[in-house]
Amino acid sequence: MEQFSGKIWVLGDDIDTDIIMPTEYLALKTIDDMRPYAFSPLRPELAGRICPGDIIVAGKNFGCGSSREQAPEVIKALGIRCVIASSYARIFFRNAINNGLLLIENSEIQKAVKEGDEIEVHVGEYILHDGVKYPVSSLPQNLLDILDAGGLVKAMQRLNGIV
Amino acid sequence: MGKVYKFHNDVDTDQIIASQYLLYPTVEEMKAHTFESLDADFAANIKPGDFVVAAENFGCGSSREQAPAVLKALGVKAVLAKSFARIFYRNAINIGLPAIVCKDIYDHVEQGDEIELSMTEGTVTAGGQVYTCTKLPAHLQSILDQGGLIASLNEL
Amino acid sequence: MGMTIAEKIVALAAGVPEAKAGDIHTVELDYLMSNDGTTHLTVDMYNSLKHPRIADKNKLVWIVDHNVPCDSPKTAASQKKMRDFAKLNGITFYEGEGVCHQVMAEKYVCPGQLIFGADSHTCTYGALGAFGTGVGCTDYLYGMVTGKSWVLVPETLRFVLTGELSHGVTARDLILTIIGKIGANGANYKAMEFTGPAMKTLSMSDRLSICNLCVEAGAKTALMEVDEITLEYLAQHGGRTPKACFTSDPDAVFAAEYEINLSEVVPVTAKPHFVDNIAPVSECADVAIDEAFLGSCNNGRLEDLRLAAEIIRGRKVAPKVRFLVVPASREVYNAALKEGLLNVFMEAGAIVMNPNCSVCWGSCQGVIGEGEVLVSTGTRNFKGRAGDKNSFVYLASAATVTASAIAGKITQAF
Amino acid sequence: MGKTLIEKIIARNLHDENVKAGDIVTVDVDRVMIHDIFIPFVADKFKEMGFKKIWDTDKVVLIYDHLVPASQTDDTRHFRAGDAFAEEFGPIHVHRSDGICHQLMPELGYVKPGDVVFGTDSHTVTYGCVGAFSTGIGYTEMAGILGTGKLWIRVPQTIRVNINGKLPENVSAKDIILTVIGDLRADGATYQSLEFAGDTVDALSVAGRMTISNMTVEAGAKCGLFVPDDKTAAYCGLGGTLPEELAQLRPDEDAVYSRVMEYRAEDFVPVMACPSQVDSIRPVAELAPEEISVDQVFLGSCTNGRLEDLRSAASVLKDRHIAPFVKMIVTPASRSIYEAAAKEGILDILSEAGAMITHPSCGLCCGRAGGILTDDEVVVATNNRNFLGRMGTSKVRIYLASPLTAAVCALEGKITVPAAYKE
Repeated sequence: MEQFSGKIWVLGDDIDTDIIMPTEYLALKTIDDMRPYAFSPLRPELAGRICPGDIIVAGKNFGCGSSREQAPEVIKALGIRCVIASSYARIFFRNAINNGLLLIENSEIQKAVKEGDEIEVHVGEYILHDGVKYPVSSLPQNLLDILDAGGLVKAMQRLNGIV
Repeated sequence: MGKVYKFHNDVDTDQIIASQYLLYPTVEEMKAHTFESLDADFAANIKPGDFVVAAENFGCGSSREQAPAVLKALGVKAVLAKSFARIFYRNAINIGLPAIVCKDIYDHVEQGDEIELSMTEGTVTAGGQVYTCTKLPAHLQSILDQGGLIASLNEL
Repeated sequence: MGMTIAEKIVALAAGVPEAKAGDIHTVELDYLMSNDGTTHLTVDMYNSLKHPRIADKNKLVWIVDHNVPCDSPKTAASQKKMRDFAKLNGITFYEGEGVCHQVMAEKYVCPGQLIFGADSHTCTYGALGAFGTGVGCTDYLYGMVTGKSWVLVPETLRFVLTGELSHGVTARDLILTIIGKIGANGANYKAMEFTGPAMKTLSMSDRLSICNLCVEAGAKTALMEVDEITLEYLAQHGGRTPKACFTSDPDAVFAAEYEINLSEVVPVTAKPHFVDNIAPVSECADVAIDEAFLGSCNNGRLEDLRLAAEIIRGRKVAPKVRFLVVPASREVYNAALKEGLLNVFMEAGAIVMNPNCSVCWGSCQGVIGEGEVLVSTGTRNFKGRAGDKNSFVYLASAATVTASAIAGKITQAF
Repeated sequence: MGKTLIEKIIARNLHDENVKAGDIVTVDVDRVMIHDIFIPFVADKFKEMGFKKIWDTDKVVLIYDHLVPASQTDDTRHFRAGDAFAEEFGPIHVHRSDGICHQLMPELGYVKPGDVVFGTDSHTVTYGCVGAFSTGIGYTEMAGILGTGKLWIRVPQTIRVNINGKLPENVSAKDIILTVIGDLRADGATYQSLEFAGDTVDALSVAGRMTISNMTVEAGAKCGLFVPDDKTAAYCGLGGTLPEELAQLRPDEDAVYSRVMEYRAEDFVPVMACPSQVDSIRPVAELAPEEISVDQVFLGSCTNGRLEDLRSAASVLKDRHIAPFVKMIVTPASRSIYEAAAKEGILDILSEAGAMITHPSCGLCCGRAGGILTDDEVVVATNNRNFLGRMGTSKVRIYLASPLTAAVCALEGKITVPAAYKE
C-alpha cells in the first residue's frame, strides 16, 4: 500500500465550505486565482504557508455546507496530500473523491497531534504519529474504482473511449 | 524635473479612478487603481515629482474628490492641461494638488519627456523651451498658500 | 445693471444687493447633501481637524444610495463610518430611500436656495429654481464646519425653449441634443438657464431630467424659473415654501443665448464613450445590446416608468437581455407599485430593483462585463462607467431604452 | 421488511422492490438543476469528459440566481458561458432572472413527487418538500450525469422526526427545523435521510415544508422528505387529490429507522441559530435580555423568501416603521412571489415600513452582494447559513431566525421575542 509522510495543519470541528472557499471568490476564473483565499475567514495566513505534501488534520463534519467543488479542488491545488478528519460532510466527501483528493477518517489522532508535527500515513492501514499507530479503514470499492481511474473525469473519458 | 504622462481630451473622473474603488476605506487603498482603464501600469510606474499632461476638459464628470486625491497620493507634482472641468479643478486646489492651465505644453511634449515646472514663475520648461502657464486666481492661490482648505479650517 | 437668476441667488446667499459673473462671494449655504460616494473620506477629514464642529446639523442631509444594498465588506465599512457619524451627530440620514438628488427634490430643495452636494449631479435642483452645485469632500467639509463657502459667480448660457416635443420624444432627448450641440465642456464654469414658452409643456420630471444632465456639458449649475408647475410640486411634496422666486432681469447679461425649437428634436443617443457624442437613435439601430437600464436621478421617476410600462405592457424583454428597472426613490417605488407598473415590468421579464444608483454608478447592482453593450437612461457613458473597462454604454431616453430591451438591439420606440 | 420513504422512492426509480438502506445503486435521473456560479465549470468538465450530447435536454434546468444582478464585472461571464452551453447542447430550460433555483424547481413544476433530482447546490434537498429525492452534488458529477443520465448513490438510512400537536402562534416551520438541527447537531444526520411526519407536519403548507427540507442539509442530511399528500398534488399541478400511483410513496408501518425523534408542537418556541454555527440554537427569549442591537435584517432566500414568509413579516410591520438606522432587506424568492406580493399589497406594507425590496435572487444569503456587512455588525437573517464570513467579514455576527422574529427585530432594532406582537 501507498505510504507517505508530511507536516500537519490542525483545524477544528465543522470546517465549512465557506471557510474553505468563501463565496466572494467563487466566481474567479480559475482555482489558482482562488487559492490565496482558501481558509481566509478562519485563518487568512494559512493558504500562504501550506506547502505541497502537507496534511490537514481536522475534527468532525469537515466540509459541511455548500456543494461547491472548489472546496476540495482548492485544497488539492494548495498541495495538501490528504485530509484526516473524524468525519466528513457527504457532498464534500463525494467531490473530493471525484477530484482525486484523498480523505482519511480517524477520530483519535486529533487528541494527540499538534500543528507542525510530522505524521506517516499508510493508506488503508494506519497513521503513525509519535510511535503510536492509528488504524484507518479502506474505502468502498466503487469509490476506489473512481480513485483508480484518476477521478471522475478520467473515468468518464474512459467511458467515452478517449483515453 | 519629472516625467510626462500624457492623456487626451475629456479625461473623465471614471478613468482617473473608477467607481468600484471609491468606497475603499482610504485613498491609499485606492491609488493602485489610478488610470487603470487607460494605462494599467500608471500607478506602478509613476514616481513622485512626475507630471500628468492632458488636453481639454481634464477631470470632467463626477465630483469625486478621490480623483485628484489619488494623483496626489501617487506623488504627481502637478496636472498641466489645456483646460479643466470645474469640480476637478476646485477639488485639486482644495487638497493642494496644483492643477495648472497651460495651453501650449500639450502639443510640444511626448509621453516620457522630462519637464520642469516653476510655480513661482508660472512656467514649464521642456526640451529647452519655456512655456507660460495661466496664473491661479488670487482666491485660489491664497487657498494653496495656506496649504489647502483643511489647513485654512484649522486656522479658524 | 440687470441680474441673471444665478446672480440673484448668489447675491441673496451672500447677503449683498448685487452679484455679477466673475465675482467671488462668500455665501451662506442652505443645504449640504452628501452620499456614500465620498462621505467616509469627509468623516476622516473631519476627525483630523483641530477643532471639529458642525455649523448647523439641520443643513446636512446624508444619503446612502450608491451601493445599496451593500456589495462588499470594504464598502460596508465605509458606509458604517458614515452611518455611525450621522447617528452620533444627529445628522439627517437616509439609506435605501432612493437616489440622493431625487430624495432632495422630493423632500428638501426650495426655490432660491443655494445648495452644495458632494455629487456632480447636484445641478438637478435647478428644476426647482435652486442653485445646486457639485463639490468635492474638502469643499463639503468646509461648508459643514462653517456653514459657508466661496462661489465664483458663473456666467449664464440661456436656452429659450419654443415649440413642443413630438410624440415619443422626451426631455432626455432634448438635453442630450443640447449637450451634443455645445459639447462636453460647452458650459464649463457656467450656469445653464432654461426659459421660454415651451417651459409650460415640461413637467417637473422633465425639468429634473434636463437640469440633471447639465453637468455633462460642464455646467456649474442649471436654473429654471419658478412657475405653477414648480409651486404645485412643492405643495404636493410637504407643502414647502420658496425662499425666493427669481427670474432673470430683461437687461441681464448672458454669455450666449440659444433658441431651441422642441418640435425639431428627435430621439437621440449618446454613443460611447462621451456624453456629447450624440447621434439620432435611427443611426444606431441594429447595435445589439446585452443590458438595458431604466433608472437613475436622470430618468427613474414615475413618469419615466409610466412611459416604459406603456411600451412594454403585454410584451417580453428579449431572451438574453437583462432589463434593469430601478425606481429613483421609495416614493416613486411605492407609487409605481400602487399603479401596478412594477408588475408590468416583472411580467415582461425585467429585473426590478430597490431604489439605488445601480449601474449608472457602475460598481454593483447590474454591472456589465467585458465587451458587453448597455443602453441606459443613466447619466454617463464614460469608458468603463458601467462595469468592465472594455464595455460600451449608449445613453438614451426611457422610451428608447425600453424599446431596445424588447428588441434586443437599439431601437426607436415610436 | 417495511420500507422508509427514501427506500420507496429509490425502489420506484429502479423498479426493484428489494432496495434497502446501505445498498449502492445507480439511479436514473429525472431532472437536474445547475446554477450560474457553477455552469462554466460544468460545461468545461462535460467537454473534457468527451461527451458530445446531453442525455435528455428536457431534463436539464439552468438557473441564474446567485449572480443576479451582477455585482462584479466578471459575473456576466457566467451568463455568457451558460447561454453558450445551452446553445451548443440544448435546448435546455434556462431561467435568467426568475428567482432562486430551489424555489423555481418545485414552483415551475420541474420536480414531482417520487422524482430523483440532483443539483449543483447543497440546498437541492429542498425538493423533499414534495416527496422527491433530491440532493446536492459537485460540478464534476453533474457533468457526468449530463452525459449518462445516471448517478450512483448509497441508499441512506432514515431518521424519523415525528411532530404532533398545534404550534404556538409565534412559531413557524423555521423554528421547527432550527430546533431539530440544534438537537441533531451539524453532522447528526450525515449520509441519512430525514423523514418528517405527524399531524403538525400534515397541517403545514408546502411552503412551510420547503423551509424544513431546505435546511436538512445543515444537519448533514442527504435529503429531507415529506410524504406527498393532496396539498403536494395541488402545488405540483397534479390536481386536487394525489394520483393513485404516487400514493404508494409513503413509508411502511414497519419501516426500520436509525433513530426516531418525537416532538410536541406545543413545546416549540421561537429560536435563533447564533453565530457562527447553524446548530448553535438558543430560544429568542433567552437572547432578548442580552439587548443585542441589530444593524440589519434580511428576509429572503430559498429558506424563507416565499409569500407566506413575506405575509408573516407584513403582519407585524403594517402601519409601523423599522427602527432608525436599521436596514431591512427583503428579497422575494421568485418572480411570481414578487408579483403575488405586489398584488396582495404586501410589498406596499414592507416598503412603507422602510424595507428595501430587491429583485428575486439569492441576494445576501450567498454573500456576494445584497447587503454585505462589516466588523461588529449584527444581522438577523431568515436564510439557512450563518457561517463565519458568510455575509462580509469574519466579525459580522449572523443570527438565523424565522420571518416573524426577523421582522420584530427590525422594528425594535434589537433581538426581540415575537410574542410581544401577538394579538
